[in-house]
Amino acid sequence: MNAIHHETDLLKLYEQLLLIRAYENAIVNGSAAGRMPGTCTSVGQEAAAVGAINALRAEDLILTNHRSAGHLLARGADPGRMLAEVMGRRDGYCKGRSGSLHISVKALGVVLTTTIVGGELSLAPGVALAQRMHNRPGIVACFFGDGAACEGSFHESLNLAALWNLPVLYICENNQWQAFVHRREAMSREQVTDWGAGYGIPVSSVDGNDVGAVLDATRQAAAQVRESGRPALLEVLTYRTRGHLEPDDQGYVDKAELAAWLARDPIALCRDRLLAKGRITDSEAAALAARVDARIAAAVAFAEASPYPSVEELTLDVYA
Amino acid sequence: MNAIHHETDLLKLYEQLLLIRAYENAIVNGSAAGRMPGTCTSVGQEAAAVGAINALRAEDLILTNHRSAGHLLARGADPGRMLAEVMGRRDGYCKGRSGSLHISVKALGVVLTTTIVGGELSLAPGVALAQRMHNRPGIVACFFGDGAACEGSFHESLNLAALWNLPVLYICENNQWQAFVHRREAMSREQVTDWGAGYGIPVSSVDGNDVGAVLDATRQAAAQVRESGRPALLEVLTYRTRGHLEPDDQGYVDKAELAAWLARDPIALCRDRLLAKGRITDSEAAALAARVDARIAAAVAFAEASPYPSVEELTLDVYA
Amino acid sequence: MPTLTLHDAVGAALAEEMRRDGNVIAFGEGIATKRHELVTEFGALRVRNTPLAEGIIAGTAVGAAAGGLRPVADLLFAPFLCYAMDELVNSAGKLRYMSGGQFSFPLVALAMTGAGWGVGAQHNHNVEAWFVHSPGLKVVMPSTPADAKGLLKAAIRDDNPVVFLLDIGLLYQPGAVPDGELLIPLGQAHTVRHGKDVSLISYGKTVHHCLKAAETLAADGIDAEIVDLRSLKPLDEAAILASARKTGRVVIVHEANRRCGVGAEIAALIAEQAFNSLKAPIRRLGGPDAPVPASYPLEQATVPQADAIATAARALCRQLHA
Amino acid sequence: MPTLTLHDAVGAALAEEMRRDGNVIAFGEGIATKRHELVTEFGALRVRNTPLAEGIIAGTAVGAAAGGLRPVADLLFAPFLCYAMDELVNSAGKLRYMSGGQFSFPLVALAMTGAGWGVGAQHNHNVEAWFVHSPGLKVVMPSTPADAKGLLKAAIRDDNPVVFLLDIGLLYQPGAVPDGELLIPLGQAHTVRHGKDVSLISYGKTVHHCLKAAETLAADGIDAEIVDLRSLKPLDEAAILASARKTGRVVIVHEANRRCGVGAEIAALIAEQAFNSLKAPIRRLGGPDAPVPASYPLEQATVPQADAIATAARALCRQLHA
Ligand SMILES: Cc1ncc(C[n+]2csc(CCOP(=O)(O)OP(=O)(O)O)c2C)c(N)n1
Ligand SMILES: Cc1ncc(C[n+]2csc(CCOP(=O)(O)OP(=O)(O)O)c2C)c(N)n1
Ligand SMILES: [Mg+2]
Ligand SMILES: [Mg+2]
Repeated sequence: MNAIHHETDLLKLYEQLLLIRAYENAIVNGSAAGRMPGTCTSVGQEAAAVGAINALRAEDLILTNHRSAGHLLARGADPGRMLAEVMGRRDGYCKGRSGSLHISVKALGVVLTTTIVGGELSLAPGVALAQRMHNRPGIVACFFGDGAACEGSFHESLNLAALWNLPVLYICENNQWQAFVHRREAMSREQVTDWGAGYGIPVSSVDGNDVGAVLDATRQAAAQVRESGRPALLEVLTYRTRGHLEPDDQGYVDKAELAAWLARDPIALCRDRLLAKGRITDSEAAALAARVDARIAAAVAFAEASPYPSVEELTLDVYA
Repeated sequence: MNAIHHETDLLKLYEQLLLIRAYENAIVNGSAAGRMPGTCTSVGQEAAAVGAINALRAEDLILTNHRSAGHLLARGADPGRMLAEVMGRRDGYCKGRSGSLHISVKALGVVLTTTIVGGELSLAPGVALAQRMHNRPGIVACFFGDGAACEGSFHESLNLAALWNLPVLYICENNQWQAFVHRREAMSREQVTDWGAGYGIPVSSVDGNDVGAVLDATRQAAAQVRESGRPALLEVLTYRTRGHLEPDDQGYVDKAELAAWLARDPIALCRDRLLAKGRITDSEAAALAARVDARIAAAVAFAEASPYPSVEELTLDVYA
Repeated sequence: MPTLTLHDAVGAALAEEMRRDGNVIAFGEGIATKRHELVTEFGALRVRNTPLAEGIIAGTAVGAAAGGLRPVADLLFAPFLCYAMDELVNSAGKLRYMSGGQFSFPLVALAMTGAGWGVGAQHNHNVEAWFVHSPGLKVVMPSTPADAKGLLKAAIRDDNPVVFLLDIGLLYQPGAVPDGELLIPLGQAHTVRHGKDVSLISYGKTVHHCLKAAETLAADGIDAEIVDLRSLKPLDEAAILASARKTGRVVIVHEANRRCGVGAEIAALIAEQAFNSLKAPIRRLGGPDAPVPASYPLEQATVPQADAIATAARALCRQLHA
Repeated sequence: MPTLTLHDAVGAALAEEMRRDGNVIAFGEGIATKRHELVTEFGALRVRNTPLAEGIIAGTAVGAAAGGLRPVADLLFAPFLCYAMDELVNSAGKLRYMSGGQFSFPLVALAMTGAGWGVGAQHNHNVEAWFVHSPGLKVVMPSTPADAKGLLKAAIRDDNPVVFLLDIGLLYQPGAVPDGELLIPLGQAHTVRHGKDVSLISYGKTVHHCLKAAETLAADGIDAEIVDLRSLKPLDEAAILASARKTGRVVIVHEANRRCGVGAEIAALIAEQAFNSLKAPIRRLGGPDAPVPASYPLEQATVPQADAIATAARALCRQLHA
């Protein structure tokens, strides 16, 4: 695991990893019990989200997709309002209209979340163009999957951002799956960086299950974007250890591959490091987990108490 | 100029170059006189078409686009039926419904011509898939421009063809222009091969104004596709020396750039070589040009004599 | 009669047609995973997963169809058809005509549509009218597993490109499907209930809402006729006009946005060709001009329900007696 | 009053709005070349050529609009909008609503449409109805240079995404354009001729065919009213219904495919809300359900001409006297 820069506390990252896992588990359990809709969980990919988001600045803007819980929580979104959104309730970040798949929180700089896979890639250059023309300092971090990288928008977006010198940090979370299709059945190359190299921009990849490594790699790529005003591509190699969308029995998943990645669970890796470094004890870890669980339990309660929007809201906000 | 293989007669290629130029000039003049619609001529790009098409076999299939006169004529299409099509007449290859922009001649293996730039790239893998599943020997040559290479379909097509091992020879005619936009204003890289290299397929480029070089390069790329059953990309570097679509005053074109390319006119280059090698005399060249001109004059007469389709044909052939 | 879900009826149609004709192939984002039994029977070349790229999936279907195959391309959810519009509309729909009839495009583009899953407007957008408006395409949307099977088999055999829409709200509802060869010609509506007072014209899940409404109406002494269009293109104009002329009162019901929806076309047809038989205004019930929200109660509220249909029909019949 | 072509009226609107508001930018495949005077005045950052890629052009407009700019994206010809459907429909049209109102998308997507150039169905396909059917978008199609200028200025100032269609057959026809600030609100039809016997409802080039038809009709003693819709969304329902109620006879005319076209929506509206005023069936004249051929006489035959309009109107008026 790479060096964590002193200003960021690994313990803080660990807590975020735990929070995301607890949040996703609440949905797994809630949906299994029929109390919530299923979602595309980020279980197994927590380090990718936490490492990348923590490398960004408050002024930076984030575009994400259907598998966004990690990005939102790491950015400081309230799990209660997120769960309310998942459940289609009035207190959701999008008034219950988004559901889990397109949660945006403009106040946190999480803008234009889309579940059209590849849509985030189409929108990112324009967001960056507005940043630049308004002389605003933040860069634009665009999170997308290996699946999105197969859409034509990947090519169009990278070409335009490179051509127009737009400050977009493309962060591809390559989790080896595109819904029910393995990356190998969809990509002519092993990695998205193989394609990205053609655009004349800095490309790099990183072990996505090592939160410190992701943090460092993202910092470095973000610094390149900030300094050059040009795009960069970072590929975060990780694995979707639960199914595509809850519930999913993963009957189609190669058991050995799954086992290999489960053995490198990002949360376990981080905890082991904290324990090894003496930054936390077993009992402190347990207490932290309990605190996180309590926070999520409160969030669930908040969301469940939130009412459904009224039918009059059906046609509000369609037009500005 | 590269070596011409003995089985192909440079003189034959030269006659095709002349035929294409004469055909395009007939349209330039006819449209200036208001007797024909304007078209996207291939003036300046004749060697690219003639070299590539002559490297293909009769069993191969060709997909092309709006700037297709060279491909069609080199493949043996009748200029009279082509001109009838340009003029929207009944004897056109497509019964006058296509006009100049989407002339297909299935009997010659020129299939699914489309003027949606990038459309040819979307269609090529499927045509190749059918070839393979039916165990037909021909490969699929897909002609497209540098502009088409900017569409997302470029990425999607190359990825799929590489992934599924489809016998597609992608031939990019990079003529430095995308309608009224220079290649430099549209592409983050100098060449389409810079992008193509990312797909794990053979890529190459060639001087597109040297008909012999194009012939050789296409033969080599086609042989790779034939032997491997996998795609390859060949970029043919050339220049559109007339405007995008007749009439076009080219007021937006850099004069020095245009002059430099005009100085390397593919027809003059070929003629000079024939003269230097003693394969033709000045008077033979003049006689050949006169024969070609007469053939085009007859084609114009044929097309002008062809009636317009009747209005009853408006709704024929919509459904099979 | 065996009972199948619509999802399984689609699987049965695919299997039967693939067995019958070696040119039928199927591909899409996950079809080889989700219908793995087809891979087992027909092999990994005829049933394939694809990259996540609807444009090239549809384009490959178009190219393959022109080359003599009969592809079925699964494009998942209707809003994703946005990425395949060029291939479906500009290529599949136009290149036959524009080439003077040189090519044909026997392909089926499958997509799920409609409410029932609560996942919001980027998965739920009923765009069938776009394809009805586009020349050269056929459009089908069945309301029962049996129709799905019979229509899909006919669509696969059809020499034209067919956009075949599966109402996600009906996908896992079981229904009786006759044994043996079942072929339902495209372009034939099905009068699922005969009646004399009012015509309810619909397709997809709202056919079932019409059936429920008809029961309520019957209790009020109103005898509703229900026409299930099944094919939206070709549209069975004769069946629509016959019913409108018979009852003189028409309620058109679908889930898609009313504005420029298929219901507009039907109302316009009737207002032009059965005008003299009309005894009351033509009513359209459809979705609002708003994206479909994820929130379950709001999503349900976008779909015309039996109550609203019965109310509309009753109002037309009152108008008669006034 | 100065005389401008529609093309130049668009240029004037762009220049005025760019002068007024530094957030207005324009980009597309060749706009900086073809409207180079805008580059000269506003600089190469505000007026840009783009790569040949409609998806990213439209997507960049959507992203930029959310970021506070007011982009005008030139997408050239309507069929190329197929490559921008996701960005326009799924993003621009839906993400405001789906985000609970967090974003707005003040952008204009320009495209040319219609007959007049003889280049076939991949350049000429009138798809305005697709966008009317899609929530969250506005749709405008002017019939004169003055309307083009006033509507485009209003569209640029509108906080919603507007699909702005230019009828290519009108693009180089000159027309009077008032000096000074000209703003025409979206959603207001223009009754270009007042009459009492029959309503001709139209937009784009066929408005001019209606005007010609009205002259013939006047000679026959038939007094036609002509409503030029100008905005297809929002649709001026009040103006449509008022005219239908006034004359009781309606001919709807447009160039797009009749099937599920905007004319269907108007007919359906009238059949529902002005039924009791109708004295005759509602007639729709529109393009055939076929791709538009390149051949000039065939292309012209796809467009409803003045003769056909007058014939249809006459038939409705005869029906009255019968
Ligand atoms: C355009 C489009 N096609 C298909 C889908 C259905 N879908 C949702 S998520 C998904 C997989 C996306 O894969 P990837 O981009 O790798 O992201 P991941 O889910 O692995 O995080 C698919 C196919 C969609 N939402 N949008
Ligand atoms: C999808 C699409 N966008 C735009 C156009 C308009 N258009 C026709 S040809 C052309 C330029 C094409 O450039 P390129 O692919 O390099 O081919 P070239 O014309 O240079 O041969 C453009 C923009 C089109 N026909 N299709
Ligand atoms: Mg993935
Ligand atoms: Mg070019």
